[in-house]
Amino acid sequence: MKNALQLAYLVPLFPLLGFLINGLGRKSLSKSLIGVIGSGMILASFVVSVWIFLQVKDGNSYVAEYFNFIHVGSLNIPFAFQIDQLSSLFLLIITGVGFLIHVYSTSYMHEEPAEHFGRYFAYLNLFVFSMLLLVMGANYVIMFIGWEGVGLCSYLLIGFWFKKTEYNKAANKAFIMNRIGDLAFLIAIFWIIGKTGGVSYHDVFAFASSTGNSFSTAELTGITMLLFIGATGKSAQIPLYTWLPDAMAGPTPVSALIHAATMVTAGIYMIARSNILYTLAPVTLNVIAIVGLATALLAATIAIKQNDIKKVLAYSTVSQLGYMFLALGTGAYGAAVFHVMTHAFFKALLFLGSGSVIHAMGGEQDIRKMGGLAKYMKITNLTFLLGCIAISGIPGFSGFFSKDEILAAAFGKSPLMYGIGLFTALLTAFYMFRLYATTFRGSFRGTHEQEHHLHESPAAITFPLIVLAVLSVIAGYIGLPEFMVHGAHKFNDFLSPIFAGSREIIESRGMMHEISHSTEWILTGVSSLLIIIVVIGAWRKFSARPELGEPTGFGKVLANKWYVDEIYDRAIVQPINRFAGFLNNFVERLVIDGLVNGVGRLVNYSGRQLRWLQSGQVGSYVLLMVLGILIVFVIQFFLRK
Amino acid sequence: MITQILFWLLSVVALFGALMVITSKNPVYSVLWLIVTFFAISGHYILLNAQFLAIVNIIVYAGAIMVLFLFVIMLMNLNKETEPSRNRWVKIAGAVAGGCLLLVIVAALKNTEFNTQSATVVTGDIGLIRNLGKDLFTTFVVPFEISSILFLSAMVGAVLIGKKD
Amino acid sequence: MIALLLILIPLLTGLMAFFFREEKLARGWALFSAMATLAVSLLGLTVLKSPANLNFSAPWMEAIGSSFTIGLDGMGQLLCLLNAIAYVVILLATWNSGYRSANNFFGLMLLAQAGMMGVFLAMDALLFYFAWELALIPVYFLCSQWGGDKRIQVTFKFFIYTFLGSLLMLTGILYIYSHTQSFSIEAFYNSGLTSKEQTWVFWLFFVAFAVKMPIFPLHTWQPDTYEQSPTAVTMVLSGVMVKMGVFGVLRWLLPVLPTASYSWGDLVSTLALTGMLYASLIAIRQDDIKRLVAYSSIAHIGLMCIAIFSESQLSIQGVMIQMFNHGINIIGLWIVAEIIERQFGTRKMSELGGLATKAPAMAIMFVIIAFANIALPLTNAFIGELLMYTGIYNSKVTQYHIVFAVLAGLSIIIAAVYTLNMIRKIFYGDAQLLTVKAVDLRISEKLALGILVLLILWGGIYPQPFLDLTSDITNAILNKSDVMHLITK
Amino acid sequence: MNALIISAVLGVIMMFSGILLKHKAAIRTVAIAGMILLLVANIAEMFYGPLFTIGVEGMMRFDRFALLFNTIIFACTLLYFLLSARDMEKVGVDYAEYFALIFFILAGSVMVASFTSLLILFLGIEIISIPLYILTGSDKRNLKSNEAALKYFLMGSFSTGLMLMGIALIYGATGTFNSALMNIGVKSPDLPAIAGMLLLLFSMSFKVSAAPFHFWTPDVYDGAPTVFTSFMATVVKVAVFIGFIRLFDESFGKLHTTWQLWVAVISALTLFIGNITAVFQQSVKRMLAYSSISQAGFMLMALFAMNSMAKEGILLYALAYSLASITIFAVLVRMSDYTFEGFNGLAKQQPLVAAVTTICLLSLAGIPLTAGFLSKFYMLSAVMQTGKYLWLVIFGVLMAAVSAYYYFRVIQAMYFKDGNANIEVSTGYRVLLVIVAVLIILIGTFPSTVLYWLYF
Amino acid sequence: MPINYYIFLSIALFCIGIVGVLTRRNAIIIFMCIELMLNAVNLMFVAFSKMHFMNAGEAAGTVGTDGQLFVFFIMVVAAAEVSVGLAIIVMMYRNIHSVDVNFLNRLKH
Repeated sequence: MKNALQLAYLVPLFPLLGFLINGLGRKSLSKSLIGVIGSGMILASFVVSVWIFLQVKDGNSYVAEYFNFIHVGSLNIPFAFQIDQLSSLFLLIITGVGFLIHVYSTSYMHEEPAEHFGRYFAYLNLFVFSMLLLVMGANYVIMFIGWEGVGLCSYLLIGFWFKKTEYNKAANKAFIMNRIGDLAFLIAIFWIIGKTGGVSYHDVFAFASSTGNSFSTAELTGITMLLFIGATGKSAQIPLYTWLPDAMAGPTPVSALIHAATMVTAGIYMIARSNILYTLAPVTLNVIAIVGLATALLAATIAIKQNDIKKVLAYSTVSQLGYMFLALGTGAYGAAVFHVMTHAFFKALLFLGSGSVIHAMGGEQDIRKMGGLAKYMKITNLTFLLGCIAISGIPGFSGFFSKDEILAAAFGKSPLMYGIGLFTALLTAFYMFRLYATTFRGSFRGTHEQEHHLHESPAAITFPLIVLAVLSVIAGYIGLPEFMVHGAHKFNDFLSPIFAGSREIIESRGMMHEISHSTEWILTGVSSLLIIIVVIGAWRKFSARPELGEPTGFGKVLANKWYVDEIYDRAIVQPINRFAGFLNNFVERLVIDGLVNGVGRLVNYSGRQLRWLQSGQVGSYVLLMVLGILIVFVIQFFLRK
Repeated sequence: MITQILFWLLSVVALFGALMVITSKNPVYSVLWLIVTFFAISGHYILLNAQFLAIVNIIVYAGAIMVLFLFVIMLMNLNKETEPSRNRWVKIAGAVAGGCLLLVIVAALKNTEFNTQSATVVTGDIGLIRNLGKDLFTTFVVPFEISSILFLSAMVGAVLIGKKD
Repeated sequence: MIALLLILIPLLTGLMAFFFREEKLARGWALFSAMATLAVSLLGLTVLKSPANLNFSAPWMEAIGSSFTIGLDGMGQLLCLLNAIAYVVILLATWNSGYRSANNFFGLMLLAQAGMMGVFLAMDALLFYFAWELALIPVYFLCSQWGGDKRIQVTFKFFIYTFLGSLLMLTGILYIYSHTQSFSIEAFYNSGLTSKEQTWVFWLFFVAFAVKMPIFPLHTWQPDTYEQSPTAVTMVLSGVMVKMGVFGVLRWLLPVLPTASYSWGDLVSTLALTGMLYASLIAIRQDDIKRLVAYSSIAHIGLMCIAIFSESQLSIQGVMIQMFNHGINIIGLWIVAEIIERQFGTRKMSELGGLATKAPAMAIMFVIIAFANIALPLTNAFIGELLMYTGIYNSKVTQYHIVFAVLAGLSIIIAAVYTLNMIRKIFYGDAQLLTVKAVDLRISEKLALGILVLLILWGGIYPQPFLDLTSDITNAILNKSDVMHLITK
Repeated sequence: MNALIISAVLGVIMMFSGILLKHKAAIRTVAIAGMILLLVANIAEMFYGPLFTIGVEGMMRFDRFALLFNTIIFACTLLYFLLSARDMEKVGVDYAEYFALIFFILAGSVMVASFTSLLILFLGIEIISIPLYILTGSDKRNLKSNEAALKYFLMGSFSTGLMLMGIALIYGATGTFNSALMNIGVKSPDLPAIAGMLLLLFSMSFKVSAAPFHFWTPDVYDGAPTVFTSFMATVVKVAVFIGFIRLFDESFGKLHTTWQLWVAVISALTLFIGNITAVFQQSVKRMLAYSSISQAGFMLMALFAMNSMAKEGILLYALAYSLASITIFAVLVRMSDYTFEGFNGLAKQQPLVAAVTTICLLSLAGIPLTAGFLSKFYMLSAVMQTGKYLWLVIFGVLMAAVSAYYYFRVIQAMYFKDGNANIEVSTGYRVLLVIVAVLIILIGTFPSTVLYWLYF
Repeated sequence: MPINYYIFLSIALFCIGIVGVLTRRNAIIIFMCIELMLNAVNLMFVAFSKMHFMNAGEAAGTVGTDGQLFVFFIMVVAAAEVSVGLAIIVMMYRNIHSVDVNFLNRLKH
C-alpha cells in the first residue's frame, strides 16, 4: 500500500486549488461556499497527510521527483518532494491545525464583505500551500520557495486590512526582516551548490557526512551560521524578532496559524532537517543555544509588561521559539520538534481563545479593559486556562513534557543555561497567568454596552478551541521522558531515523552528556514546584487587583520592549534613509550629473572663448597665420630631429 | 668685381625702398618707393641676365600696375596722411613676427648645399626674348593659353564689380 | 528566412505606417505588424528551427569586407521573442492613449523595432553598428516629439550620450577591422589582438554598452529620459533597448576580447556593483513611479553585468533568461505606471493611494509583477537571479566573487524595501482625492498585463524550456572566451 | 581635357549669352544645358578617351582619379544649378556673368585636379580664386559682401604669395616644376625643399580652410551671397582638396614622414576649432561655415593616411559632403531668417523639405546608412590602416559627437520647436530634394554602386 | 655671387612685405606689400633659374628658362589680381568711403 506516498503531491495540491478557486471566484462565490471550499481543501489534505503518516510510521520514506525545475550544465535542481517522519509530522501539524483555524475563521471573519472574505481564504490556502512546499521539498531550493512563499502570505495577511497604513507598515516590516534572513539562506544555498554541485538533502548530507572530500569545519560553520541567520528571520529570534509582535496587526486566526503554530517554526524545521550539518558544526550549535536562550529570556521579560492580549501571546511565542532553538543548540533536535508540536497546539489554542475574547469584546484588545470574562464565556475561559497551564509547564500537561526535556538537555550542556531556562519558564508561567487572571478573573472593567454584548462565541469558534484544548492536554503523553517510563518516548522513536546520523556522530565523538535519572527527577521536581508557586502567586495577585496604571521605572523599559525598535530605527533605518537622501539629492544631482553636464558646459564655454580669435580683423588673422607658420618652422627645423 | 658692387648697391636700394614702402605715411610715397624697389629688382634681373624679364618688370609693374595704384590713390585722394596708424602693439607684434620669420628661414637655409653654388653674370642667353619665346610657345603653350581664361575672368570680374548699376 | 523576416517586417511596415493618416488605421497597422513579427519569431522557435531558416547572408559592401549576415542563435531567439512580445503588449496596453500625428509615431516605433532586431540578429560588426544606430535615431525622434515638458534637452542629452558611446565602439570596431580586414563575427573572434590592444578596444566597446545598459556612472541619462519620454517609448527603452547593451557585451565583448574581459572584469564588476547599491538606495527616496522603476532597473542591469563578467556557466545562463524576464517585468510595471499617469495625471506616489479598493484587478496584476521584480520564488526573475547569484558566488575568474555576491545580495533587501513601499503608497491606505473616482483596467490593458503575468509564472514555475534554448550559446560563449585557459595562464 | 576646354568655352558662351539672351530663364537653361554637356563630355572621356588631343608637355595628366573627380564636381555643380540657379537672380543683375565665372572656376578646378606641374597648379588655384573674389563681392550694395570680398582677396593673395615662395624654394632645390621629377629630385633631408613643402602645405591649408589658416572662412562664407557660399563651401573646397592630395601624394611622397605629423596636427586643430566654435553659433549659415571647416578636418585625414582607402574615401567624402551641403544651403537660401530660430516649425509647413534637410544633416553628422557615415568611415579606417596616430581617430570621433550637437539643433528647431518657418518650393524642387535624399541613402547603403566606378 | 645672397635678399624683401601686411591699415598699401612679396619671389625664381643653368654647365641648352617663364606667369597673374583687387577696393570705397581694413569688422565671431 505504497500509493499513499505517491499521492503526496495531493497534499499541497488541494490548498493550491482552494487558492485558485477562492481567489478567482471571490466575487461570484457566496461566503459559505468560500468557507466550505477553503476549509474543505485543507481537510482533504489533512486526510491525505494522516494516510501518509500511517505509511511513514512503518518506517517508509519516499522522495518523489516531478520535473526538472532548473537544469543547467552540471547543476540539476528537480522539483521533488521528500516524505519522511519529519515532514509527515509537520504535514499533520500544518494541515491539522490549519484546518481547525480555517473552520474558526469562517465564523471569525464573517463580518468581512464576500470579496474580502474570499481573498482571506485564498491567502490562507496559499499560505498552507507554501508551508507544505517548505516542509515537503526535497532540496533547499524548494524549501526556499516555500520559505519565501510563506513570507509573502504572511505579508499579505498581516496587511489584510490594507486600509490601515500602520498595518501595511507592519506587513512591510515583516517581509523585509524576513528578506534579511532569506538573503543569508540564499548565500548558504550558493555556497552549498558551489561545494556539492547540488542542493538535494540526500546529496548534501551524504557529502557532509562522507569522509575525505567533504566540507571543512570552517565551511560547515559558515553554511550553518548562514542558515541559522535565515532561521532567525523566519522564526523571530534575536536580532530579527521585532517583526513578530507587530505582525499581530493581522486577523487573529492568522496570528494563530502563521505566527504561532506553523510559519515561525519553519526555522526549527530547517535546522532539524539539516541536523547533520549542525552536529558537525559545534560552534554554530553553541551560538544557536545562546541566541535561543537570550531570545527566550528577553521576550519573556517583555511579555510581563504587555497589556495587549495578542502582544503578550506574541512575545510568549518568541520566547517559546527561543526555547526550541535552545533545544536545537543543545543537540536535542527531537525535543525541539516535540516542543514545536505541543507549542503549535497550545499557542494556537491561546491565540484562538484571545480571538474569541476580542470577538466578544468587539475588537477590544487591551486586557486592562477586560476582566471577569469567565462567567460570560465558559468554554473560552476553560480552554484558555488549559492553554495557560499547558504553556506554563505544569506537570501532566503537554507543555510540561516538552519543556522539561529541553531543560534537561540544557542542563546537560551547562547548568547555567538550565538556570536561565528555568527562570524563563517561571517568567512564562507568571505572565501567562497574569494574562489569564486579568482577563477572565476579577470584575469586568469595560464599557457598559461592551458588557451588554458579551456572549460566548458560536460553535465554529468554540469547536476548534475544544479540539486544541484536548490536544494540548494529552499531546505530551506520546513523549513520556525516559526516566519516568522506559521506552515510552514514542515521539523520539518515531523521529529517530531523521536524527540517526547526528546521534552516531555525537556518540562517535563522545559529545553525549547523559544525566542520571535521579538528577532528572530532582530537576523536574524543582522546576515543577517553582512553576506552581509562581502560578498561584500570579493568579492571586492579578485576579484580586490587576495592575491598571502605567508602568514605572524598570517596568517602563520592559513595557517599551527594551526600546529595541527605537534603537533599530535610530541605528539602522534612519541612517540608511539619510544616506539614500544624500545620494539622491547631492551625489546624483550635483556630482555625477554635474560632471556630465559639466562636459557639455565646457564645450560651450571653450566655443565662446574660441570665438574671440575670430576677431574680424584681417591684420590679426594674418598675424595668427604667420605665428602658426613660425611655430611650425621652429619646431621643424630646430626642435624636430 | 663691378658686378659685386652693383649687386650690393641694388640690394641696398631694394631693401631700403621696401622699408620705405611700409613705413612712409603717405600712400603716394609708398607707391613711388615701391617703384624704386622694382627698378632695383629689374637691375638684379639684368645682372642675372634675364633681360626680357627686366624689361617686362619695368613695363608691367613699374609702368602699368603701379600707375594703376597711383590712379586709385589719387581717385580716393588718399594722398595725405589720412591713415590713422594702427595700435602700436599690433605694429610691434607684426614687426617682430615678420622679423622672426626672416631669422628662422635664414637660419634654416644658411647652411644648405647652395653654399657651393652661385649665380653670376656669364655668357648665358636664356633670358633673351628669343629663347623664352620659343619655350613659351612650345612647351608652355598650354599654360599660356590657360592664362587667357584667367584674364577673361579677371576682366569679367573687374567689369562686374566696377560698373555702377 | 526567419531572421530576414524579423528585420524586414517591422522595417517595411514601419515605412508604410508613415502613410496612414488615419490614427486608428495606423494603430491597427502597427499592432498587425507586431503580431506578424511575433508569429514569425514563434515560428522560428517552434516549427522552422533548421539553421537554413534561422541564418541568412547576402553580399553587401564587399568592397570594405562587410556583408549582410544575420543569424538566430538561442540568445538571439530569446531576445527577438522579447522584442516581438514587447511590441504586441505595448501596443495593446497603450491602445487607448492617443498621439498626435500617430502615423509618424507608430512608424518610428516600428523602425526602432527593426533596428533592435538588427542588433540581436547581426553577425557582422558593421551591420551590428548600423542597427545599433538605426535603433537610436527613431527613439530620439519619438522622445523629443511626444515626450514631456523637458523632453528636448533630456532627450538630447540621451542622444549625445549614446551617440558618443557608439562612435567609440565604432572606433573599436575599426581597430579590429584594421587587423582582420573583415567585419564578419568569425573574423572578429579570431582577430588575435595582443592583450594591450584588447584593453584599448575593450574600453572603447564597453563605454558604448555601458551607456546603453546603463552602468554607473554613465547612467544619468536614464531616469530623466524614462521620466520624460512617452511611456510606450519608455517601455521600449527599458524593456528591450537596455538589453542591447547586455547583449552586446555577451556577443561582442566576451568572445571577441577574452583576455581584456578577464583582466578588467573585476573593475567592471565593481562599477556595476556600486551602481546597484547606489541606484537601489536612491530608488528608496523616489516619489515618482517612473524614476523609481528606472533606478530599480539600473540595479537589475548592474547585477546582470556582474554576472556576465563572472563568466561562469550558471551566471551567463542566468543573464540570458534574465534579459528576457527583466524585459517582461519592467514592461509590466511601466504599463501600470502609464495607466496611473493617464488616469490621474500624476506619477507622484504621495498623491496616490487606496487604489486596491478602487481598482482591484490593477492592484493584483501590479503586485504580482512587482513581486516578480523583486525575484520572489515561482516568478521568472527568481530563476534568473538564483542562477546569476550562484554563478557569481562560485565564479572562478575573480577572487572577489564572494564579496560581489554578498554585496549585490544587499540589493535584494533594498529592492524589497522600495517595491513594498511603492505598493503600499499606490494601492493601500485610504483613497486620496485624486483616486476616489479611479476606474479599473480596460480590457486591452487586462489582456496585455494578463499575457505578462502568464509569462512571469511560466518563467518562474517551468523555466526549463528557456534554459534549454540558451544553453548551447552559453557554452559557445564560454568556449570562445575560454576562461579556464586564461585562469591557468 | 574635354572638361577643361568645354568649361572654358562655356564660360565664354555664358558671357555672350548675357548680351544675347534677354530672359533669365533662357540664360539659366543654357547654363544647365552646358553643365549637362560638360558632365556628359567628361564621362565620355572616362570611357572613350578625350575628344581633342593636345600636347600638354607633361604638365597635366587626366587619369581616372582626376576624371572621376571631375565627374563628381560637375554632378554636384549640376545639382547646384538645378537647386539654386533661380536664387542667383536675387544677387544682382549680372546673371549670365555669374554663370560664366562659375564655369571658369570649374575650368580651374579641372586643372587643379589633374595637374602634374606646379605651374598648372598655381594657375588653377588662381583661376579658382579670382572669380571667387568677385562672386563673394557680387552683392555690391551689401557691405557684408564687400567686406567679405576684400578680406578674402587680401588674405587670398597673401596665401598666393606664400605658395609662390614655396614653389620657388622647391624649384631651387629640385630644378623642376614637374611633380614626378620633383619627387625624384628631392634629396631628403633637403631644407629648402622642406621649407617650400611646408609653405605649400600652409597655402593649400589656407585654400581648404584648415586651422590655423581658416580665419577667412567664417567671415567670407557668412558675408558672401548664400548661393555662392554654397558653391565655394562645396565644389571649390573639395576641388582644392584633390589638388592638395595630388600634390602631396605625387610631389612629396619622399617627405611623407616629414609632413605626416603636421597634417595630423592641422587636422586635429581644424576639427577642434571647427566643431567647438560651431557649437556656439546663432546663425545657421555661419554654423555651416564652421561645419565646413570641421569637415575639412576629416578630409585632411585622407591626406594624412594617403593610402588607397584614403583616396577612395576622399572621393566619397567629396560627393557626400557636397551633396548634403549644397542641399542644405539650397534650403537655407530660401529662408527669410538665417538663425536657428528661423527654422522653427519648418516640419509643419514643409514636411518634405524638413525631412530631406534632416537626412542631409544626419549625413553630415555621419549617422549610419547615410553617405556621410560611409565617408567618415573611410577616413577613420584609412587612418587606422596606417597603424599610428590612433589618437587622431579617437579625437575625430569625439569631435564627430560634438558635431552632432549643432547639426541636431537644426533638426530640433525644424521638428520640435513651435514656429512657422516656411519657404516657397516648386514641384521640380521637391522632386530634386527627394532625389538627393534617395541618393544620399543609396550611397550610404550600397556604396558598391558608387565605388564600382573605381574598379571598372 | 653666391646664390645664398640672392636667397636672403629675396626672403628679406618677402618678410618686409609680410611685415607691411601686418602693420598697415590701408588696404591699398597692404595690397602693395603683397605685390612686393610677389616680386621677392620673382627675384628668387630668376636667381634659381640662373643657378640651374650654370649647374648644367656647357650642355645647358635651355635649362632654367622654365624658371623665368614662371616669373612671366606670375606677372600675368599679378596683373589680373591687381585689376580685380583694385576693383574690389574701389567698390569698398564707394560704400564706406574708406579703405581702412580696421573698419572691416561687421563679420566676426
